[in-house]
Amino acid sequence: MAEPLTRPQIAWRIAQDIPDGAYVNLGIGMPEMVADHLPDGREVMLHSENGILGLGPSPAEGEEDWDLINAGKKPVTLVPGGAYFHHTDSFAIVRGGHLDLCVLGAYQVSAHGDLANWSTGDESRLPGIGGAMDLAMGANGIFVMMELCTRKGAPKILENCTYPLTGQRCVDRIYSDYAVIDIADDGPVVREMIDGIDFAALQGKAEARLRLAEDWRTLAAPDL
Amino acid sequence: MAEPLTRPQIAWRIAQDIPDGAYVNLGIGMPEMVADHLPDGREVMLHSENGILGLGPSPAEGEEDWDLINAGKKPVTLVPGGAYFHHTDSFAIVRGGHLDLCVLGAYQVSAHGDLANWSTGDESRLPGIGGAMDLAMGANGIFVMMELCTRKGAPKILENCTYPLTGQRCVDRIYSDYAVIDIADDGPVVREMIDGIDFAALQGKAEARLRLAEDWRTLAAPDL
Amino acid sequence: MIDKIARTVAEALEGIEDGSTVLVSGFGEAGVPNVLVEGLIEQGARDLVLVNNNAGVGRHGIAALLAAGRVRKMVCSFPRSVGSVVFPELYAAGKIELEVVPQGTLSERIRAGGAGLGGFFTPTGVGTQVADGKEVRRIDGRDYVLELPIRGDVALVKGHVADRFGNLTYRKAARNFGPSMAMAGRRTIAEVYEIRNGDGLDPERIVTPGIFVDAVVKVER
Amino acid sequence: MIDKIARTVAEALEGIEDGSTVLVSGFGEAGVPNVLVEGLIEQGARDLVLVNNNAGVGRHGIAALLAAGRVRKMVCSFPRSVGSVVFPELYAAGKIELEVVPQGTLSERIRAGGAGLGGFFTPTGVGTQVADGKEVRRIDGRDYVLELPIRGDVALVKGHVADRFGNLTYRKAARNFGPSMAMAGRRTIAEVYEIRNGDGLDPERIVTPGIFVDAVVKVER
Repeated sequence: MAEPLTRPQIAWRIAQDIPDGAYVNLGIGMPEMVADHLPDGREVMLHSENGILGLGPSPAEGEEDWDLINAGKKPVTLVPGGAYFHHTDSFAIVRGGHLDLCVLGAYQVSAHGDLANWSTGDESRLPGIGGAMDLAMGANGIFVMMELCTRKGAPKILENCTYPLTGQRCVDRIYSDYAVIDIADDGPVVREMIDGIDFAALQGKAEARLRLAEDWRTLAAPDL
Repeated sequence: MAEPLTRPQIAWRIAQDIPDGAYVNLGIGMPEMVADHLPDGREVMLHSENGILGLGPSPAEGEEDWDLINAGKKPVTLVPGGAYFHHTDSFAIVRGGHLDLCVLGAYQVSAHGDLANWSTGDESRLPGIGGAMDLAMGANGIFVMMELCTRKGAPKILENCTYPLTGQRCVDRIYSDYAVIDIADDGPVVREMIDGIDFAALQGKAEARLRLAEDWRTLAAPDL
Repeated sequence: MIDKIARTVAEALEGIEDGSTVLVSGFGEAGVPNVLVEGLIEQGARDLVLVNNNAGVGRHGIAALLAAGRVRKMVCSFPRSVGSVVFPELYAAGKIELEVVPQGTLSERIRAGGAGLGGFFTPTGVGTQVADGKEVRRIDGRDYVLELPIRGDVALVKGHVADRFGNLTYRKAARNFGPSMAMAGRRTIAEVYEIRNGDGLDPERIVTPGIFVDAVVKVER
Repeated sequence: MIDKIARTVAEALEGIEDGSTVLVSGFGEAGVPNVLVEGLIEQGARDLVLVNNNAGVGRHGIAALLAAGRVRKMVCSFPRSVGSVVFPELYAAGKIELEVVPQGTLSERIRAGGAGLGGFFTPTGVGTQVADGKEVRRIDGRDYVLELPIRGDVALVKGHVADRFGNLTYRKAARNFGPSMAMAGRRTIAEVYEIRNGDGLDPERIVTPGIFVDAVVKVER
């Protein structure tokens, strides 16, 4: 039986689906890894909420410019064609539907595409929303990058989210360790699954009822 | 009996009341004349709705730059310290209360400071609002520059405007050919009137009831 | 590779449909993309809703498009500028609709369209005809009118320098409506005087980031 | 003559009153006017409402102001960034109020304050806790939440280069909240690394026009 995809492999898989010329926001954390796997020859403009289009790779050690950080507050570089703008304009880009794609992490996704990724509802924890709600409602396509289940084995694709929502009916597609799943009008549709898992076993990893696309394909990624 | 002030003289009188360092918008037409009479040594930054702060004098003939025009579409220059910005930001300046003063023409002003300056209500005439409504509601101080009566002798300071309004309760002060009149909470108060007119005669030029300030002064301007 | 440079005006304007709402930058004559607007006559789209601060000057540019009978409705703040002749004739003859909007509200509605907002409350127009039929609400002691966003199917803007990424700078007060209209166009096309090759424009000087721009065409001065 | 250059931080901060709402630019550490914020400790104003994207890092700048007990309430989008230690302690101890706002909404509310708007409808937060108790309205087929403006009694921003007119440029992504907060402050004070003498900054490069700025102070890098 094939192993589930690692996080770098999920990032690689997502990167294959980002078209040349796309304007993309990669959420803080796991989704940032997607940038490392964009296929050669594709020019993708990465957006950062704090006011940058054209994020480049991390600077070499000692070359950091702390006025040039990404939304995760890490030093970055700017690619040719990049631009700076102020924060309110940056969110005009987000909310105004100008981003082709946004890749976000998730605690939970519902069968109809609701996203929960900012709070577990734990009142003892300091709340923090950041830009996730704007991105969830604003970008044209929302890709979620996550494992199908929590570390404790609880499914994250649910009939309805139990955690506080980030956005309603916003998720278009989930890229996970076992499968690529579209959120269609009638619920989650499995487009790809890894070799060696059968659909029943996959369904066991989700609470929401999944449907297997007739033309489903094998989910695979190179060793990374 | 002293003559009523000419338009250049009204402009001169207004200019005396514009403090050093003020940010001012001069409405299209008559109010533009105020710029020619600012006392030496006062640095006043003139705003133009189309996206300029720091309007300078008209360029010499042959030096016109048609990308540098004012709200009246006439070629202008830029003074040191001036800036360009886009039109929406320009009206953020207007509406956001950032202008110290705006000088506007008027068809009518009411006793409580309503302003009518964009339409005579003549339905056969092509309507056009321009920036007047934004300026009337946005600038911190609204000075009106006008003659007290129309060319046909009809008073322009009325109990209530009969023409469509530009803004409600927005006028602070009227500079006119016969008098300088504040719009106080309880109605128009004459602060200055020209020599040789008595208050009764002045009242005859307004429909709204005027009040003469105890400390009223003579309105005078140099020959211009 | 990103390359938004169109070789011809016709290529840049391809696909504009009848009935489109077209945002056209400019204030008076400054910043009007005359080449694109006249290209639109050639392109042939009709029944247009045109959004511009004014309504054309003389018989060229916007006035030519109006004269060609392609515009069903004009949305503007001031249609009777000096030298405006075509629009007043059409309007008097009942051949064109007019929506007249306070200038700052026009601009803010366009920005709202580009920024994904559903509407905003503005003090401009309270107590005037402009507020007729609109919601007026007292917020924090002041009255405001609810105004709704304007989006364009197409925005035609005039920049100064561009690069292949669609980044734009503007020149002096010709900037005016360009940046907000570029945001609000579902398809935004810019005419510019210069296209910078190589690494793109100085990222600190860019006024309109390329994400808002779909095509750029170089025109002669 | 216009001269907005303050000789000292103390002079720039004069007159800030207890209970003020203070907007502080910056995203993480980039663009935070640390010298002004620490000057505010010296200045002594208390019972402040502080608006910043985050809630301080380490024990300097915003964190130092918080630790000094001067802030009654924090308005921010994300108070638990890496290195944020002081705010979480105060919050856990019930010593400070928190209003957490989606990042784009925070920024747009500040712009609305500066632009004289009474509020706006945004899609962000529809169907979430953020919309609790707020008006939700369907406009043109989409749901939006009504959000209200934020104005500052004071805005403290970090620019790069300034002139005596108060015109500002920024450096790279340190621009972030500076331009909108500068608009929204009843009194706006900027710290910059350089003051250009003579005729002022290039009018095409100015990001914040001086009309929004009341005082400028030069700080060391």
